Amino acid sequence: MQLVVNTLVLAATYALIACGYVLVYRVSRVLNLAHGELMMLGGYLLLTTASLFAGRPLLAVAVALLLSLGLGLLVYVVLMRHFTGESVLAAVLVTIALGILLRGLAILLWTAQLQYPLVALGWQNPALSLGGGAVISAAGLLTLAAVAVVYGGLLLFLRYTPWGIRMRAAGENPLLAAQRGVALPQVLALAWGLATLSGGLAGMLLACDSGIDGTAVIVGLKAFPVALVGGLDSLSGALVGALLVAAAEVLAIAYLDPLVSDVVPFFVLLAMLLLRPWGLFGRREAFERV
Amino acid sequence: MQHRTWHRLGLTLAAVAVLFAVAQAQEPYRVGLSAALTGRGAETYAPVSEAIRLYVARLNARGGIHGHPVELLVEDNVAEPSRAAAHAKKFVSQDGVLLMLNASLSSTYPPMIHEAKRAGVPLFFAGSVCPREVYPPADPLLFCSTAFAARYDSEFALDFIKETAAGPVKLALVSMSIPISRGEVDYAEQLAPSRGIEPVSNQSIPPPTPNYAPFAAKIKAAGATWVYAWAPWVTQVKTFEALRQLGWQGKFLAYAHINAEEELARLQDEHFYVFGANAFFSHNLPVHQEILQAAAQGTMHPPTQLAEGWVAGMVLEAVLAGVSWPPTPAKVLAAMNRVRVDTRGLRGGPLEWTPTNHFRTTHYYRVYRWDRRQQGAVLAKDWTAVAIK
Amino acid sequence: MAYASGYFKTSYGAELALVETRLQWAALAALGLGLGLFPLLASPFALDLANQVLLAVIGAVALMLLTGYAGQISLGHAGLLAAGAFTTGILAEEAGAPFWLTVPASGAVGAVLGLVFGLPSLRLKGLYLAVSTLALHFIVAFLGSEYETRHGFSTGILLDSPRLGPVVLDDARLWYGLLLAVAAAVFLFSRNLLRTRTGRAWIALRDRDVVAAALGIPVAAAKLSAFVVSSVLTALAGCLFAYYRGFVSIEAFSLFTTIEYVAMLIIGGLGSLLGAVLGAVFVVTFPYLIDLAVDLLPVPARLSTYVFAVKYAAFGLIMLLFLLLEPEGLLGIWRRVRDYFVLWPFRYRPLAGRS
Amino acid sequence: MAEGAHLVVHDLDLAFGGLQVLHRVSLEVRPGELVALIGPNGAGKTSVLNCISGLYRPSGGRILVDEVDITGWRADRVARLAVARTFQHGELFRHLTVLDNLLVARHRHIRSTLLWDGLFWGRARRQEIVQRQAVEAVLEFMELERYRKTPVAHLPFGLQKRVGFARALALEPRVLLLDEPSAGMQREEKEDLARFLLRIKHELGITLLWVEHDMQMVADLAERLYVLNYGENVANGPPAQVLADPRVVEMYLGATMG
Repeated sequence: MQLVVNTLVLAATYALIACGYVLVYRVSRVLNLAHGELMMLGGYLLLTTASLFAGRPLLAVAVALLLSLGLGLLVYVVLMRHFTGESVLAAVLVTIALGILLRGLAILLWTAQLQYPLVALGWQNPALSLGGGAVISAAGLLTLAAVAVVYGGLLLFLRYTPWGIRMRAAGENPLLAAQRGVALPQVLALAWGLATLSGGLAGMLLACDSGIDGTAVIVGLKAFPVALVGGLDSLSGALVGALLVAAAEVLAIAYLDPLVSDVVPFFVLLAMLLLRPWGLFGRREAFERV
Repeated sequence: MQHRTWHRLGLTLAAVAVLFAVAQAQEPYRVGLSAALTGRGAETYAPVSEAIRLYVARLNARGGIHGHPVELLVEDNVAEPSRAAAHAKKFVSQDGVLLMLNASLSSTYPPMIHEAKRAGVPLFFAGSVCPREVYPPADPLLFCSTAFAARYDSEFALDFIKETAAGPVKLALVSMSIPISRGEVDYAEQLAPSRGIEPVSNQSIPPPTPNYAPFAAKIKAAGATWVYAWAPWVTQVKTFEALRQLGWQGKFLAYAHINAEEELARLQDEHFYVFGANAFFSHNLPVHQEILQAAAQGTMHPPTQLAEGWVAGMVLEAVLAGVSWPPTPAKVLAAMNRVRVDTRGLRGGPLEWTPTNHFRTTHYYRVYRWDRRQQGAVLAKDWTAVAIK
Repeated sequence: MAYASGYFKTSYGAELALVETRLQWAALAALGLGLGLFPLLASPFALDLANQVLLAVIGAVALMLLTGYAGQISLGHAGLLAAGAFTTGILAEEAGAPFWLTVPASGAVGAVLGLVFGLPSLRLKGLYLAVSTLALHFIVAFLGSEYETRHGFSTGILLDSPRLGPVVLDDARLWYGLLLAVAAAVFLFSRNLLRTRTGRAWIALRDRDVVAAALGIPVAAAKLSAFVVSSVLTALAGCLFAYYRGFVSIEAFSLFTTIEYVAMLIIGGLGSLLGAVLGAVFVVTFPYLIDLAVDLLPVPARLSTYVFAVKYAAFGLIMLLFLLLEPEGLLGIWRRVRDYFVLWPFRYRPLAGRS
Repeated sequence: MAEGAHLVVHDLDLAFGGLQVLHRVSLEVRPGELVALIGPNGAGKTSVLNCISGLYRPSGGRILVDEVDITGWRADRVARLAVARTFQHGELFRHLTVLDNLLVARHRHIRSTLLWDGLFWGRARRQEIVQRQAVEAVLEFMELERYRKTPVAHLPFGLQKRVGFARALALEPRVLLLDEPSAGMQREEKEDLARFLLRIKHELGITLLWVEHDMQMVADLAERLYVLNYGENVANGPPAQVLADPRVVEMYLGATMG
């Protein structure tokens, strides 16, 4: 039972992070390797707003979320905008460089110490009993809820709102979408904003659960295979991928050696990729036309 | 280029030249420090480096040593061996340092040791884990003042657990999956039966892991009554918190890293013990006041984390005080082989190096825990001397 | 070729020459002289930096063959470097193996790993392939860490300086000579591969693998050969790295190392060997250049802690600016400078014939 | 150069995920013959070529080259049996020069190992000279000498298609499959193309299977025609007879009307 809870919480964390990779990749085919850093900044932003709005934790969270969204928009407007239509590799390298810059800035602004936004917010992270001896941390439960809200919201948004439909269109065929009057820059900006928002949220939850420091970046990078298992362009795929990788990891810790828990997800991934090279839910590229 | 720009450039160059000339005239004792100030491990090593810098600044303000200032060259190796190697090369061949200091991850040791040996310049591990080579019989060039003492730490920890626990102990061990941490914890696992302690679980946790619950669940399932962790702080404390979340009621002994004092106050758990060699600031010794004053000059690190680097600074001063002008690396080495530093209460006793022992002749441990009634850290065990042979 | 006007070829053999004009010979001689004199004039620090650059050149050229020419993205580069270094370390530690044995052994291990981890490339493309090579990285890291821990090398395996006959390679100048020779040989070998059957097959499958197959190129074999060649050269670089630094430690080969190498390719200019060299020079020396630049600024001691964070951030910032302002990479700058001198006093060159 | 081979396609079926693209398509090209394959858009002409050259795996039927059953062979193996093809959109290696594009197609003729290639010594070097000579002959044949060192991307479209043609010839094929070589060409370029087709047929004797849209060219040059519609054989025979066939007339009229 505890095993299931642990898997679900880990999967939720991965899914929340992976969602950002998928959002950006879908519309621009760019793999955002600064996503881990943007996620970490979410945690740090919460740390700052928590001390800024001491005593009003909800306001602090709201402001941190807004700042995250703004950060994503800013990244697009200032940087990524210049790389639409350029080689994807160059755009990916830009995100790497951005990541290095952000890591340096984070040390400059917040030092390399392990810090705890939860303390600043004045909240606790109690364990809640689920019966059957299983418990879940409040932050874990919140992560699960956040996944439900973010994924549910995104699916509805993409399906029913005009902006969501534009975003899907841009992802499927940017040229055609542009011809039909979809303003690509705005759609891309929105994608970056939403990706950073969800990543920032993941960073905040992570920071509440176990504090925030530079290693958050590597957690962000670990979620990248998750997005791949599901297929980089599918949100529901990211959910399933997260479950699969988390289950592999938790089972490896429980029944094999914890040492291999870093490696096992990759074996799952390799096996899966060899069976379905385009990811679990990714669209299979049409037959190559010559 | 504009005329004015040239003008300004000329002025800058002149200023640099003047500074250079002044520096030449004062003839400093020059030492080089390669530290992980950014990147992995920065949370541990940046405060150490900062404390050494603050100490040296105070030392120079007091007039330096034998009328000469101490010049501390600091380089950031980002915990990368290649950078550390390049810095070491620069220190010994270009800057002509008398002594090199290392405050970084263990991966930066081999390249620095390599350069130190080639140039015959002593290498002083300050704040980074002591390599085995400083224990007796010591390598002629390697020295260490850091509080950690591999092997001795685990021996002391197991003894402490044995005497604190009333009955039989089921012990879980926790390390981070980096060689240095795993090696120590594996040693503790082998050692435990000889202390009548039953090791029930040995978890080696990858450094970046988003969720410690799966590891904690395994420890809890193994029925551990005690946990001993010897790992970077993150791994120790996150495992502990995950265990408490799962409702585990046992006791936890962790190594007291530089941020242990703040962390005890945050956790407020009476059964979370930390052991180490540095005195907490709650004792408010005169030397602690000194550190607080130095920190007030401006630093981005909490002052309670500066003790480890401060000890290194004291050792550095004591060593250089034994070197007459003009200094050479050989003279420094000779001074290091017979140094005895009064740590003024920061450690349990003096720190002494001998020609065969570059660690310390006697090592002192203290164990702290949080006390709810006093709302502060209290001693679970006062200074315990361990002879290093 | 456009720079060889006025020289007439009289045989196909002459067409195949790499160096064509007297000017090119002169430039090459000057370069050789410069590289030859460098160790006599440079400070030990600069010499060490040069050796680091040469090691990076070998690794970057190897990755360029795979990614820049055969079009296979790899994130396992640090893993392969580590594999070469560990083969060397383990053989030297366990069996006291000499230099002439560890070098081919590292190459062989590289070949096997290249073959095994090239296999997914037969089914996977692009980012999906990147992940399968990422698995290589983690597996090698896991094995290396296991070996270090099990055998008590908690800070890494120390290696003695290698012997080449009566010569002990423990001097930075000797190393400079050796590394320069190896880097030049690797460069030339790669250059030759690229102008013959093997290289043409790689480029063809990078540009359009379906068409390459229709022209009689066995795609699977060509892909695997790219993986094997690149991996062998990378593992050799890892072996040399281990000897040069005198130690092997898994912590020296992080994912960041891989990212640095990928950055070398892109900053230098994808699809060009010269780009790989320029990129290696840039990425290796850049942090030290920032150090130099920042050290020239007067910084109050109180703020000195911040300086290191600023340096770290500056690396990212300058890389960003560079990518924003010079998308063609260093190669683009190099071409522009070269064209400026070739065409001087005219400003523009005719459109066609850029080689 | 070798004589043309005998190409037989028998009852070819091709399906993609439930969609039947080809249904029992049969055709035959005798050695040295120039046969055209025509039909409206989406009739499956290119799919037939893709099946023969091994890019698609047919779901039924057989393909024979000089009695050798090549059904389901990988593309490179088919090419090594001296079956070459051109592509509708050229599909050249844009960053390479014309010369290098042609050299790629010499792959099957080069006997050299990777190691010697890297050393560029002995056989590798001699082989390069031999290949260079062979390619030079093709360049001369296709009148491309003056562009030999021009990167393909810098050439106008018509010339690019001619380079594609030359690249297929550089393979020294016995069967050459041409996928709409005249598409996008100017009148003069088409006349050049017609000349090359006839020279290949008469001077080299290569078997040619030619997918074409330009009915005028087909009527003038092809010896026989096959007509496909909706992935099935509709008619075949000499041009005059086939183009007068009421079914074919209706098909084309219908297609242009619709």
